[in-house]
Amino acid sequence: MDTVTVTLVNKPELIIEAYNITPDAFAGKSLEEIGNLECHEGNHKTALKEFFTITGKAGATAESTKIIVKGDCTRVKRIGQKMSAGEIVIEGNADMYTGGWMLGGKLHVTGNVDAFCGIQMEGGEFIIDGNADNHLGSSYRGDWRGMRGGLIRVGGNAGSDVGTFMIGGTIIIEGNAGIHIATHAEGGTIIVKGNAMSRVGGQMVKGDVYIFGTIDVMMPGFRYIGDVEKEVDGKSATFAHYIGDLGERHPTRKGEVIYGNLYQKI
Amino acid sequence: MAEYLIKNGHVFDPILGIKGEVHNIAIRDGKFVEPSALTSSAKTIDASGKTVMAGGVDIHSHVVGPKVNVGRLFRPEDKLFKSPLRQPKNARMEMGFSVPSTFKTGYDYSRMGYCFVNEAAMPPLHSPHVHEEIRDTPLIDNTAMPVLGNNWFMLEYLKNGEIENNAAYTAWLLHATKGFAIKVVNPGGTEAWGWGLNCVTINDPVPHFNITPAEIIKGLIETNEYLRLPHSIHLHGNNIGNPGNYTDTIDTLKLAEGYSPNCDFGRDQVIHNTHLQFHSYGGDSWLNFESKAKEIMEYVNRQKNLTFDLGVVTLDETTTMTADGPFEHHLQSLNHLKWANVDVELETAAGIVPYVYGKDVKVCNIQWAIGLELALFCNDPMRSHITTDHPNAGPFIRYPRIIKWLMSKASRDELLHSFKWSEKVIGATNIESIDREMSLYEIAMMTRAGTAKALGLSHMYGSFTEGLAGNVAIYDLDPENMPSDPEMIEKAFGRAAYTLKDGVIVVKDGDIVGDTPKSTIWVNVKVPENKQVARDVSEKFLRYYSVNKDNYSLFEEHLHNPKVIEVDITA
Amino acid sequence: MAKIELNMITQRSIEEGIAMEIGKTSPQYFEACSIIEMNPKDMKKLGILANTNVRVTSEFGTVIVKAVEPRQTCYPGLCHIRQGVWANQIVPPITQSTGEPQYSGFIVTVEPAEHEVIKSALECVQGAVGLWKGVK
Amino acid sequence: MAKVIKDVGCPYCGACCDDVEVTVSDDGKKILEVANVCAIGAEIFKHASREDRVKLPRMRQPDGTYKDVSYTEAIDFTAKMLVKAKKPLIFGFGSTNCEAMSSAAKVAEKAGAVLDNCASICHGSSFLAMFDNGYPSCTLGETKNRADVVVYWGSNPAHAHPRHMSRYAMFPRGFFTGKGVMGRKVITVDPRFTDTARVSDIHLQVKQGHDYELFNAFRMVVRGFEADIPDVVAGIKKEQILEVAEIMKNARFGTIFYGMGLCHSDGRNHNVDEAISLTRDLNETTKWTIMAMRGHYNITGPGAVWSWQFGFPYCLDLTKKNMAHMNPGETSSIDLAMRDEIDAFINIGTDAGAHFPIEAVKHIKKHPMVTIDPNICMASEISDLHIPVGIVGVEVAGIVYRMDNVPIQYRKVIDPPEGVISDEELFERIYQRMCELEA
Repeated sequence: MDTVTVTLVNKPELIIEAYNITPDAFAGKSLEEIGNLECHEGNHKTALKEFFTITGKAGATAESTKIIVKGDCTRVKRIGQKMSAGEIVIEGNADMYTGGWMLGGKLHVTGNVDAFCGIQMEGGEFIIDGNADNHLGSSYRGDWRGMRGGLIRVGGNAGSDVGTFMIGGTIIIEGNAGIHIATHAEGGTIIVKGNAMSRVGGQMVKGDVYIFGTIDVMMPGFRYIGDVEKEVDGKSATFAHYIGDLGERHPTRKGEVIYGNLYQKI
Repeated sequence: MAEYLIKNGHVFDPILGIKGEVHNIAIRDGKFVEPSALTSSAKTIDASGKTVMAGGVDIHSHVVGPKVNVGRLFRPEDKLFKSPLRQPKNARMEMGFSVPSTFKTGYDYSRMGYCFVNEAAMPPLHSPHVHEEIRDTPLIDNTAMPVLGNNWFMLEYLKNGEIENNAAYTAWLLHATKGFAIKVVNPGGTEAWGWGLNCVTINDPVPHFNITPAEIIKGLIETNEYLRLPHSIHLHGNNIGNPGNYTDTIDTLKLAEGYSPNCDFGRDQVIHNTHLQFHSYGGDSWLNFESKAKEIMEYVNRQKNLTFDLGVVTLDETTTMTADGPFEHHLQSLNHLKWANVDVELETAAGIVPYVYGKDVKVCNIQWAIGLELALFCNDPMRSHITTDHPNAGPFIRYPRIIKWLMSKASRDELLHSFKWSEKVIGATNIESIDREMSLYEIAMMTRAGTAKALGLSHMYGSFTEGLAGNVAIYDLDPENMPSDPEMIEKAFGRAAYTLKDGVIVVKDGDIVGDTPKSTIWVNVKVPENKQVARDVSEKFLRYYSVNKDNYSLFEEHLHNPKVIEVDITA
Repeated sequence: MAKIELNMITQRSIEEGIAMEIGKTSPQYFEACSIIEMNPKDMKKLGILANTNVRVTSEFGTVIVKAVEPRQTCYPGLCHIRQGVWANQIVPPITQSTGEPQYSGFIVTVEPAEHEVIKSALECVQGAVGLWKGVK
Repeated sequence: MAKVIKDVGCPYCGACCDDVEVTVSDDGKKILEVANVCAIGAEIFKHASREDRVKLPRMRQPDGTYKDVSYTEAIDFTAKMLVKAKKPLIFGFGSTNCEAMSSAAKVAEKAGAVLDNCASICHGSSFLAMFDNGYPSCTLGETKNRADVVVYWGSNPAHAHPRHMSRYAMFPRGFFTGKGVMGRKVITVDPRFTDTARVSDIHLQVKQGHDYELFNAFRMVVRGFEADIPDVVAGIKKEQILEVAEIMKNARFGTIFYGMGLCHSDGRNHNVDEAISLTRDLNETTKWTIMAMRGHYNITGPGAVWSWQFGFPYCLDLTKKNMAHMNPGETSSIDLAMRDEIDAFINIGTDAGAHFPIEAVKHIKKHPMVTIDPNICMASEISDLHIPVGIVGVEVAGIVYRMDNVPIQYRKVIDPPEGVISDEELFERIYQRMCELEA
């Protein structure tokens, strides 16, 4: 695998939309060509080289391209957007839409990310060592097809609206999560190792949510049906098992109604 | 204004009976003239080896107005990564796929060689909105049809058999809304939807109003012919979209028997049945759902006073929208997607639901086949018009694809056999056994000559007849050397080599290159003074409407570039 | 000194609406909007009578307003400042990624501030952006 | 002779009363009397005739004071600001006509700006909910003619839409509702005992911020799971939930009118979303509709105009110039301000100075700021430039959209002060000036 290192050296006045920092866009290109890839600062259309120094070498394909992003990218949006293969390591923070619409490959952020990261992800692995803000692994506005596949793992906390309209894949949050987890979900798995606030599983049709800590306010639409032993993210524990949201519509399979599952560790 | 001589093109004009022979077309002052009338300053467009037709005329499309706009508003995902980037010569950006922005609507139609679109449904209360959107839809002339099939005035007049009063009211409404024709959607059923109910057959009584859909339809035909309107009633019948509805459709069409057109605009029909595909279903559930296109067309072919448009399902992700409120409610209970509904006081309703016509879904494939079968079974393409009931069965930008399917059995078969359930689809339809391939001449009937005639607008559009608007579409297709690859047909109709609107080149090589003002066409009928109707209107506004009467009628300043068609029935 | 935590909402009222149309620098607007409505039980807890100035502080700011008995009853624990200049001195600009600030449902502390003066609308806004030049 | 102008639309709230009667002086310059109008609307009409109206643009001087300048200078300043900025924000539009919204959109598209309206801090949550769950609604006349049950949830028309109850929802006698208020059940859900609750049949004093759970409880009951709901949800006892659910289920036609109580509290759009879900559920067995109590008389307008022009109702990021992008939370005014993502600001037909959280105002003020408004407001008093314009609905005619998306054609009743131009003309001239600057 060949590695390209992009380092943010000129900070933008506003923000940068760096939708071309992906293995897909870099693959098969020279450093000069990569530097000339388009990016935007507001209505100022420019090239990556205005902000970044670029060193190393890109692979012939996305699969064989690794990108290391250095410098403070707290105000750099859309890194890894739509990436299909290869690898990106962001050493530090990144802004909105990091890993948005990700299809495959591996994306690792050692710091924090802002809102809308990993939205409508379809595949691959997205690791955030720090915190993630709102709408992690959520859907774009209006789309009923949220996250479909892949894995998102957050080392710290997540904001509100984790996995809205999720239909597949897994989100694991080592810390706490904000309100609205798995709202409108029709599949997928969300694991919160810390505490949840309220509105867990509201309007949920299908899917699994695991909460290891507390839930501030339980949705009235969930019914306790018993305790179960489950292995979750490599560890076994006993959980109180709830089904719901009973107030929402539910499909049937072979004559049996399918509900969303909420497991709270006892 | 520039003069043009379009030289050496293969011209298709069903009105003039020109079937691809090489002719020269001349335009001066925005209108067609004899080539001899051109001055020496005329510019020449070389159309040799190309197909030349009059500008396209769309008889039924939902492009402007409140429910279209809800469709835009509530589907941001219809724009995400789906909008084309703005082209350099465009005045404005173009947004959306299934429900495009007004600018994209105008540009896209123009790229396909169309110059006129009839907005399929205008809720009268919302007419200022419709006219605002018309203003912002470039390059295509528009008409808009006020919906009348569930209007409280109409229900009461027709219940009492008061055709004259209903006609006076209709004339008032056309004037108030600057409307064009009488649109009927699920007659009675949409009023019933005010209570969450429906009228499924033409004999189901409308709650409270004591009238049946059959009586409404007959009454509106009589009203229409009494008023001598350019277009016939434009009907979306009861029980749309349900398995087995073809019998209801035939029952509905039979209501036209015994009526003949009464107007000076040259149409032959008294009912235009829109998006007939959605009304041609057999079976009694989605499991044994099948095509009844053949049965429907056996009836339609025998009747001379009917026209229809297809409403071909294009197998896209799209947005359904109709004044058939109960149908959209039914649809959301099937696909569980977001559902918008707008009931309009005293008048109508509307529902909007996104819909994914899946390529691997048997029912959708059968729907696709039915739309094409209707065209292929029809004896007279002048009466059969290409539409997708945009955006209901698919976006209008798929017309070129439909033309490809109609002109090429190979392209139909290729798609048919690629379906996951192709055997089942073949079993439930007739499409595989149909060999017919339509000609460019027939396509010209189905997209301009026939539509203009049915609309009663053949004095303005659809032909190269002298004096008509200088609207021309030149397609990069050589009739003497048609491409072996059907994809080339779709490409040619999708990106016109030239589109001229009122004698101005607005599209060249498939790109927007120019601009010219567009018009709003409406019908003003002079009827005998009717004091009772005037009183009824005042009273209903006072008691039941939520707006005042004098704010309801469109203010003159909100009507843009009007062209009025005057009809005087008092003479 | 007593200090209580309340849940704050900031909404429209007809007095605010009328005053706004008269003008935001008018005495009517000042009267209508520089007040906090709270349950008498909470006033009692705070050890104040109605029509006493109080300091209201959120995570994002602080403002002096006059405590009044609500025209529209708040249950104990809930308080209301009419939407506008004074409310917005303390409204959290937190949007939960929706674009909408937390105008309703944020925790404030309320403490008596009998001797402090309520700023005018202009002072509140111009003061915040360094344009306030004092009373002309 | 004074003359009376009838059928005048009121430029205050989203109820868009169009039956106002205005008596104007002989010369057509002064408003003498106004009838059929609420206390707030009356103020607007009165205001127009006031002597202290600003009649010329005012430019901030280095010493902090304002100096009158010509419209040409003001337009030049604004156009230059837009041309220079990388990400200007044009915000407001609650109080102007659709014609102005359209011409402002043309300016924003040319400038590569962000275009946003007051919904961003008001009913934006409703848009987000509509995106996710739709909007089964109706026009107000439907409620008037059919509704036997009306719910005001987190809305307070007695204060915010003073004639809403009498014109459309609670009191009027319609075609199927001849008994008026006697035939209607009115339910108010609000954490406060509001003046609306006072005139309602039932008041549910929901615990602030817990509407979502209460909607969920109602949905449980509607779906037959009443046994599963707790004894108290969001501060409301189960018996009362069952009682109200029964009324809702048995309604022949119901409308839920909801307001800021849902949009401004925790969960924002999700509260509205669940309200829409409840409405959908009720439509399985009877007829229910839902409607946002939109605030300003034409705040529905920009949502309509920009949807047909761009496909999005608000928070339009037009910076790419070749396509529009929208994502509230990112492209919304408050978030842009707080993240320092914008470098110029135009306040038009609103008062961001008074209605934004002050923290957001501080961020915005780091960059050039222009206020376009007929009156002195908080935004005008902190701007670099204040451009006065005619008052729409009083001095300028045009189309506005009522809260139910019904277009209402507003009339002009008097002339604006001499020399004062309309919003529409102003934006057209800014556009022309930008074209000149870029040529």
